[in-house]
Order: sequence, then structure tokens, then C-alpha cells
Amino acid sequence: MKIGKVLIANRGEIALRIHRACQEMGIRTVAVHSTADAAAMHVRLADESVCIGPPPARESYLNVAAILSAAAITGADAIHPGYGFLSENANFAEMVEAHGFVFIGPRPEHIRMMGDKIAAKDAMRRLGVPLVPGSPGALASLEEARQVAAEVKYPVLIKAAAGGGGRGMKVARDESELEEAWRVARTEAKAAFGDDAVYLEKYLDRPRHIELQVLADTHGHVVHFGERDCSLQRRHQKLVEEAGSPVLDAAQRNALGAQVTRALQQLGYRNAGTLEFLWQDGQFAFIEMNTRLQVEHPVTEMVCGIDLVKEQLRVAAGERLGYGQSEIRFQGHAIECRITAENPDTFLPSPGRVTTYHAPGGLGVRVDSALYSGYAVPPHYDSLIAKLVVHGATRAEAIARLRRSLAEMVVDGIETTLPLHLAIMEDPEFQAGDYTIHWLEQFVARRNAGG
Amino acid sequence: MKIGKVLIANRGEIALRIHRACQEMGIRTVAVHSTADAAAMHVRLADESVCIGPPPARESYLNVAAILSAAAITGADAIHPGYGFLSENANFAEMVEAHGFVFIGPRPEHIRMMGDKIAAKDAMRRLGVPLVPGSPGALASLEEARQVAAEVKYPVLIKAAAGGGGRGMKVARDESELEEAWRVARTEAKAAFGDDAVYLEKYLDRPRHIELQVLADTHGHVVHFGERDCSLQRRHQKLVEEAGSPVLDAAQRNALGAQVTRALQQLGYRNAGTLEFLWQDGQFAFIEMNTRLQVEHPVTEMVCGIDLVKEQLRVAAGERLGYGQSEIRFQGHAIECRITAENPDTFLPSPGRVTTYHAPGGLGVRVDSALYSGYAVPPHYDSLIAKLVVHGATRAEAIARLRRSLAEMVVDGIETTLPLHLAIMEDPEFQAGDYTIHWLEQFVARRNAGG
Amino acid sequence: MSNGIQFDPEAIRALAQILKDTDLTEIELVEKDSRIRVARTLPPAPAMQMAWPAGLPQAAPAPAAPAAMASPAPAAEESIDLAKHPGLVASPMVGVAYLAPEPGQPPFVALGSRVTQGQTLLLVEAMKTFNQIKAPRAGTVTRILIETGTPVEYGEPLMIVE
Amino acid sequence: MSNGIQFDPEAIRALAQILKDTDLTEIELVEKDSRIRVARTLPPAPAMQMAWPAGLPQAAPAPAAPAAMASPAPAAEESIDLAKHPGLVASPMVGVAYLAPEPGQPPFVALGSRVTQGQTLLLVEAMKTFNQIKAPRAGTVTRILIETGTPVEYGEPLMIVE
Repeated sequence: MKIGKVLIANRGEIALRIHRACQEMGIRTVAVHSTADAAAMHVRLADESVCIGPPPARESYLNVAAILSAAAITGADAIHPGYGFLSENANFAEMVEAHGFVFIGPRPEHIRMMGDKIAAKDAMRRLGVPLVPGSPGALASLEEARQVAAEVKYPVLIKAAAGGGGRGMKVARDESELEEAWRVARTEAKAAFGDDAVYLEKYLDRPRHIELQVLADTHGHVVHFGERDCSLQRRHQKLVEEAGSPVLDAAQRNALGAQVTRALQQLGYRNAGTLEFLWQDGQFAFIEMNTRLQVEHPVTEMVCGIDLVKEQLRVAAGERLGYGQSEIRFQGHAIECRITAENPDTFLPSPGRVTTYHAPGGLGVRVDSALYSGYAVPPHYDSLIAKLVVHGATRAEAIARLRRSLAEMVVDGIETTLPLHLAIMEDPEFQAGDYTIHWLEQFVARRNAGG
Repeated sequence: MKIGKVLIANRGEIALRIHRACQEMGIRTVAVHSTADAAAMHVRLADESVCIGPPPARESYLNVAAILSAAAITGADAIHPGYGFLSENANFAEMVEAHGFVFIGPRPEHIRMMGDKIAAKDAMRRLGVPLVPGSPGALASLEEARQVAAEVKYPVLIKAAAGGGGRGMKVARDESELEEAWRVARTEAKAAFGDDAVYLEKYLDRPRHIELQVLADTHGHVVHFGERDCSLQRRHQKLVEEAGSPVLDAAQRNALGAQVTRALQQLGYRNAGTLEFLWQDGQFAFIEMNTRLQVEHPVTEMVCGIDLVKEQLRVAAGERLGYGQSEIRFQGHAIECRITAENPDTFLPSPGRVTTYHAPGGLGVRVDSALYSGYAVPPHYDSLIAKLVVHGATRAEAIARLRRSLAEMVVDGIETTLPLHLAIMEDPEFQAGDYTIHWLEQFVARRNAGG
Repeated sequence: MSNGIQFDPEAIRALAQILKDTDLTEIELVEKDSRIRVARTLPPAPAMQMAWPAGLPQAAPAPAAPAAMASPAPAAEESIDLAKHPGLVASPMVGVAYLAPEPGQPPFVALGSRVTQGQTLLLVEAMKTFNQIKAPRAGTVTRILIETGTPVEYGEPLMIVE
Repeated sequence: MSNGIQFDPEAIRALAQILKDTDLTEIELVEKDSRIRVARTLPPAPAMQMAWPAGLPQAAPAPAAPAAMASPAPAAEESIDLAKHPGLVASPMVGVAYLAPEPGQPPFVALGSRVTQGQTLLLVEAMKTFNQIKAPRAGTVTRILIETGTPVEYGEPLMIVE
């Protein structure tokens, strides 16, 4: 099936990213946008654009009827959902396909499966992917929680089955904390997701977040593009990502990759996806699978020399991968800084007009951003405004390159996290690769205390 | 010898390029500049800056005393000359070394040797590098010119021995044109260089310009980084460069590379250099050697994954290369567009204030430019304002990427050659790689005629 | 030549209609010494252009883009004025406009119709649902800015009722 | 405490001189309960900053950069004014300034000296050549902006003769 025109059901830098891949492949693009994004870069660059609603995402970027109408009107062949918004909505994927469009992403049943964290873990356990020890499913009672916690040993984590974004997630460091954690997690789960089912797992106290990028065609071939280390998070939001992880060697990467690709082949998975793991003391524990392109995909592209979005489009059109795992090589090191429109100390959002935007340049520097001088960052959406990604022959060179390019970059008129990223790059612990998923929170606290 | 501080004896994008490499290596930088460049990007980013004279290059960027004084005052260890200005001035290189600074470039005697085109060809002939057939040296008389022309067969070219930039260079298509070509070339040579010595060589009527990038350390190791095809020239100025050449395969590259690296090892060459060849019908003919970094070095960096300026600095500090020829791999394809502040049809210079500058971004795109929004391009210097360099898995992908990134790039307030580059990328002959050094002149003529 | 140029007004009108129906911008017919050429200038996309700084890339004119072409005749400036018109009826959704309840039926309203508040003015079809677009106030229909079959985007001017 | 703080003005002066001679920006001495801290703010580099748009990167202040430090005491704004002063004597070259013909000799001129046109005001040494900087006009030396040993860049204000 030939894809001649793609509707991009997203906004910001990822809409621009998808547009660029399409344009380089000779595929026409349709930008759909809210009234708040009428002057956005991807809207200006797209071959066609359709305004689909007012600023609130619920009435525009989450408005399935408007997006499908726009696809019908413009004669699009396929829809790329990007990340966030409708990208992991199985009903949307089904409706896209039911209306005769190609959904550039996984099969709806796999989106649904991975959207339910318990079902996802069940599937992965069955398929031989390593998991963190914990309850086999939702907990029937506090008593069951006590039993499982005693088995896997404290500290433990109680999590909403329908959860995400850190809501409905509580730690119990010992048995005395369990009952309260159980109650609060259930209450939050009910409030946030309308479902108070919770499960329990061993709480890893100093893990890294390491994830594996996979890609599958519709002919049964699955490959992986190595790992990303995304341990640098604040409130479960990633800030800095690396490929590869400072703690993994080729043998560990290959072993995990083999387990995962075998599992996804059995599952009959399609298109791109990412399996997220906690890693500690040489052990991986699957936590969830993202059935979409991820924000941090560029670091993988830069070490592997592939264009993941083009691969998504090729696979969605029914093409074969055309290469095997052994042809995927990893060269050098890549790091991404997510620059957001936030105060770098308080993280208060700072939307508004960008008076001057100046991107850094030179060897090994990539900027994915929809900013331009004079652009007003709207207050309605995510605060991510730019991804600064560098590649270097070594991790040390990549860090040096980030320091110099962060110093060259200018986003004036609004507050951004550029100074925070510069401070991270200058930190000896970060430079040594010596961090866990808790490091960044502590670093920010130290920075704010130190003044 | 440790290099801790480098004085950058240049301006514009190349000064910024050198600054970036130094900064990433932890080397401090000194920018020297004319009064016209006080607000230039590299001056602002450098660790220190010294104003060395008024706008005319003769009194600033060519002012040897001022540059050496600035180096002494700031305590610089080394001087990087960039390209142009003093970069191929053997006397300058000697004075730099006599004053106890490291000259980041070749030995003065090799700069002097390659600056004299006849001496350069003599040396290369002796060292076994292929040459275009012609007179063994300067012509003693018109009679000798006639004899040699009869031997190598018409058309022939009469060229100033001291020449460059196309001055003192005349074609004779047959014997009837020889006497006039001889007279005019001598007159021009005398006027331009104060020396009427001329020589004669076979005129290749449809050659490509292909050059080889080399690097030598001070321990006798020489490697090459493959070729660049720089056939797209207008009035002997390169506009578009590619690595590798669309007409060369690995065997031809390796054969030429082996001849050249052997020759330079015998010569005892040091640091970076480029041998320029005409290529036609599978044959290379050496034309000259540039004993410096070249404008188009980024395409080589992007296919080889090395940072040539960092390599220059390492070698200048006395380090060993640390890798052999077999470790240098060529991946994908890279193309550079030189964006100049000129009318894209008439090529009239267009200095002035850049009201909006917006660099393209995304995967595989590199911009080397000292522009920023609000910067005034001064009328005193070269019109090169930006180098847009892309890398792709294939030549076709690189061209597609250039098309989309040229369309994203904005330089407002002055005229630029962006539209010309876009037209070149859209041309089927260029896309087929089917061009000679005459192609661009004809393309421009067709474009202007077509309106 | 001094006789003046002979021409067939009906042929020109027919070509104009073809031009309009096919979304072409130019048709030229040449036969021996005769030449008929009809052309029209497509209006640029409306209001959203205003926030864009002079220097930044402009989307290539997209002749196949229905959204950009929905407003037929009026020049860009006029369409901006219309968007701010106090009598504006704008599309509440993306879809396709229909002036009549069914093919072959008369339209809900015509230019100059007096309408009461809540009276149906036209339909916008989205996802196979026909949504009635009702008059927000009583008044006279002074402009009809779309035709049956015109694709419309969110917020696009449909009619003026004043 | 009510006795007032005891201090030694000479010690402070001595520290100030050390600060100046060594190009430090701060010296702090602590002994038991006493603390003396002397600091000075280095003036930012002069005029060239003005053309730079607000947003673009500023070179980090470089304490070791002689060029940026050549103008000793005056604030940045003053040094901009001096550059436009009608009585300005600016350096015609990069080099090192000398106020006297030889070490131990009296300076060519002092503050308040009356000078004639063409009279030597100071020397700027570049490449081991001592270049005489002469008064462009007759007048009084009202400002001496450099000291012996100060590195100067092209166009840098040296003296004011008015």
C-alpha cells in the first residue's frame, strides 16, 4: 500500500519531526491544529493544514471526529499520531483503520494490551521478558498486599493498575507504612482513573531507567536499536537521555535485545515501540511498554544512523525491514537535553513570546524544535520547546559538545531550563555516568539549597 | 607540547568552527578581529578578544605584527590560521614559529613549496602522484609553448606560475589561438602577481574537480579521509561539495589514497592538507595542494565521523594519530551548500543587516554559520555567510534532506544564494550526479535565460 | 484586427466554471490563431498568516488543499474582516458544508433571506453526521461564503447574518 | 561592639594594591574573630557589546584577559564616552603601553601636563618595536587611561588631551 499523504495528528516539535521525514520521502503532509497553533512552524511548513478546534486539547488534538474528518476531507492515506495525545489510544487506532486510513503505529490490540499495565506485565512474563518481582495481578485485599510484600521484601511500591504519570503510586518502606500506602494509592487511583485496582512490586531503591527501542515490520521481522538510559527524571518526567547507557556493555545489550525481539515476534507486534526497564545490579525489570514513537528517539537515531520515523512510514506501508539485527551498528554516543519553557529552579511554566531564538550549530549538533524568533509558546500544552541532541565519538566528547552548544543556544523572552542542563553537564557525577533515577531530584534540591 | 590557549587568526564561520573545537577540547580561545567585526559571533563566544585593526584586511586579518602582538599579550600557545588570509603564507608560519608559538598547520617549507604551482607539480611528479600532461616548468618562449602544445595536443591552457583564482589563465583551442593566449596570460600574470612566468598544460574539456583530504602527524604517520567532489564551481569558486564523489568507487579511492599518503610520508608533510585533482575518464591529474583546512572540510567529517579541527590541534600538539588507514570508514553521503550574501542570479554582493536568521534543524543537518538575527554582514570580506551540510544514508537521501532544509532556512534582510541552491538540488542532472566543472556555469546561464 | 476581437462569452463562462469545479488556476486553449486563457488567483489562507514574521517559511501554495481554498472569491484582507464581522456564523467543526437538506432540494436559506434565531442555515457533515448550523440571531443573510460540498475547517466563516 | 570596629587603613590599602597588581577580584583574610575582605568589580569589555542583541550569548567575563581589562577604573559607560571624546588619543596598534622611555625614568607626560602637537605622550611596544604615540594637538593631558605594562588593543583609549 502506497502512502502518498500523511495527516500528522500532533503539534510542536514532533509534528515538525514527522513532517520533515515525510517531506524527505516525497510524502505530502496535512497539519491539523487548534486555533492556538495557527502560526506554528509545522502548520506553516505542511503541504496542507486544517484547523480542527479551539485551544483545549480535548476539543482539538484529542478530538477524534475532527481529526478523521480532516483526514477524509484532505484525502490523507495515513495518520501519524506522534507521542502523547491520541498516540496510545487503542480506540483511536481502531477508528483510523475502520475508516480506511493507515495507522502509523502498532496494532490496536497491542496498544490496548500495553495500556493496561497488568496485562502488559502478564504478557511479558509469559513471553520470557524479565520483570520486577511483585503481585501477579491486582491485589484482592490489604492482606494479600502484606503477604506479597513479605515475599519480595521491603521497600515495596503500590501502584494503580490503570495508572501513569506517577499518580496512584505509593512507597511503603516497611510493614508499618503498608496500610497507609495501600489506602492512599487506591484513593488516588479511583480519583485519577476511576478505578481503584492496585498492584504491588518490589521497590528498587537505586535503579536506572533503561529502555530498548524496537521496530517490527508486518512480515514477522523484529529488530532492536539498542538502549537509551533515561534515568535523569524529575517527577517521572525525563530531562536528559543517553544512547547508550553508561553502565551497559555490548554483551548485556545483545542479551536483552535477543529476549525482547523474540518476545515481540511471538506477539506479532508491528511498527515502533519501546520497552522500559528498571536496571539495578545488572538485572533488568520490565516496567511498561510504550506503543509509539518516543520523545527521546533521536539519540537512538544518532548512534545507529537510521531515521526511525522514515522506518515507521516504510513499515506502515507494508515494506519489509530489509536488514537484519547484525546490520545495526552502534557508533559513538548521543545525549539529548529536553529544553522546556519552565523556570529552571521552580519549574513553573513560562509560556509567552520568544523574542530571540538562536539554535546552536556545528559538527554533531542536532536541534529538533518548532521555535522561531517571534513565536509565542501557547500556555495550553506541554512545555517542551526544543530537544538539543548531540553526537560524539565518546560520551566525554558528547558532554563537551553539549556544554558548548547549550552555551550557544538562545531562547529569549521566556524562562527555559537551559541553565539547569548546563549545570547537569558540568556536574562530576553526571560526567562519571554515576546516577540513578533519584539523582536528578537530589541534584535539583542541592542546586536550589546551594543558591 | 600542551596547547592551552589558541589564537584564531581568522573571522566568520571558520573562526567560530575553530572556537567550537577548542572549547570542546577545554582549550581557551583568543579572537582577533577588525573594528568591523567587534560584534561578530566568534568574538562574543571566545574566551578573550583583541581588536587588531580597522576593517581593511590588510590592516587587520593580514597584519602579521598585530596578530603576533595579540598572541604575545594574551599568552596564546598556538595560532590557527583558518583558510584564506594568512593561512598559506609561509613567511607568516615561519614568524609564528620563530616567536615561539605553535603554527597549527604544515611546515613553512611545504606551504612555500605548494604555493609555487610549478614547484608543487615538480614535487608531486617526483613523488609519483599523477599529473596532467604539460610543460615540465615555466615556458622559456612561445616556441617552446608551441612544441609542448603539439605534444600534449590541443586544447591547452596557459597559466601563471604564481597564479590563483583564475587570473593569468587562458585557453588555446588550437594553434591559431596559442600566441594570443600566451601574450594575454603573461600580461595578466605580470599585472596580478608581478611575475610573467607561465606554463602550459593539456586542457581537460569535461573534467570533474575531485580532491583528497589528508592528515599527517609529526611521527611519520599519514592517512587520508577520502575524496570530495567539488566540481560545482562558478568562476573557480566552489558552491556545492560532496563526499564521496558520485563517480568514484572504493577501489579507485583506495588506489589514489595509497599513492598520495605514500608521497606525503616521503615529503615529511605535517598536519592537514588537500590535494586537488582534475578527474576525467577514470584518470586523476594533480593540479594543486592546499596546505590548510578547507571550507568544505565538513562533508569529510560527516562521512568519516571525525572532527578534522580537533585532529589538527592534536597533531599540532605533537600527538600521534592513534589510528591507521584501515580504521577510517566511510558511511553514507554528505553534501555542503555554501550560502553567500549575493544575488542568486547576478551574484552581486549583498552585505547588510540580517533581520531574521533561522537555521534548519532535525536529523542529519549541520549548519556552520556565524550569523544571528540582527547581525550586519560587513561589506569588507568574503560573502560566505553559512554552510549548510547534510548527511544521509544515500546520496538521494542527502539531496532530499537538503531540499527540505534549504526550504526551512531563513536569512532575511539581505539577498542570498539559497534559491540557487534549491534549484540545483531540484535539477535532474545534479540528482543523477552527472556533471563536470563546467556544469554550474551552464546551469546558471540556463536559469538566467529561462527567467 | 480593426474589427475588434471576436469572442464567445458562453465559452468563457463555461471555462470559468470548469476552472472553479476542478480547482485549476488556469486554462488555456489555443487553436490556430485563436487563444482563450482563463485564470483565477486563489486567495491565500486566511488570518493565521498574520502572526507569522516576515522572514519565516511560508507553506507552498497547495492547490489541492481544500482547507486553504474554502473561502472562494474574496481577497485575503476581506476574509480577515469577515472573521471579525459581528454577524459572522463560523463553522463549529471540521467537515463538509451543505446548503440544502438533500441533493435537488432548495437551499435552507438564500442571499437576502430573513431568518429567525435558531433557524437552520446549512449543514456541516462530519463523520457521516449532518450537523445543523443554526442562526445565532435573527436577521438577514448578507453573505454566503461557502457552497455545497465545500470542506470547512474549525472557525471558518460560513455566512453573515446581520 | 559599641566601641566601633577597629581597622588598619594601611593594611586595607596594601591589600587593594595587591589585588590590583595580581588581577585578583577578591582577597579575604580571617584571623580569629577578624575578617578583612577586599574586592573589586572588573569593568566589562567596552563598546563592542552595544551592537549585540539582548538575547545572544555573551562571552564569559575573562579575568585573565588583558584586552578586556585594559581600562582600569572607569565604568563601562564612561569608557564608551571616552571613545567618542574629541580629545581622545587612541592606540593605533595592538601592543603594550609604556608611559616612560625607560624603567626608572620619569614619564613622558603627567596628568595636567601641557603638551605641544607632535610631542611624545607614551610608547606602545609591538613586536619589540617601541612606537611613539604623539599628541595629535596641543593641549592639556586631562586623563591617562593606561599604565606602564598595560596591554592595549587597536583603537583603545590611551589618553585625553584637550
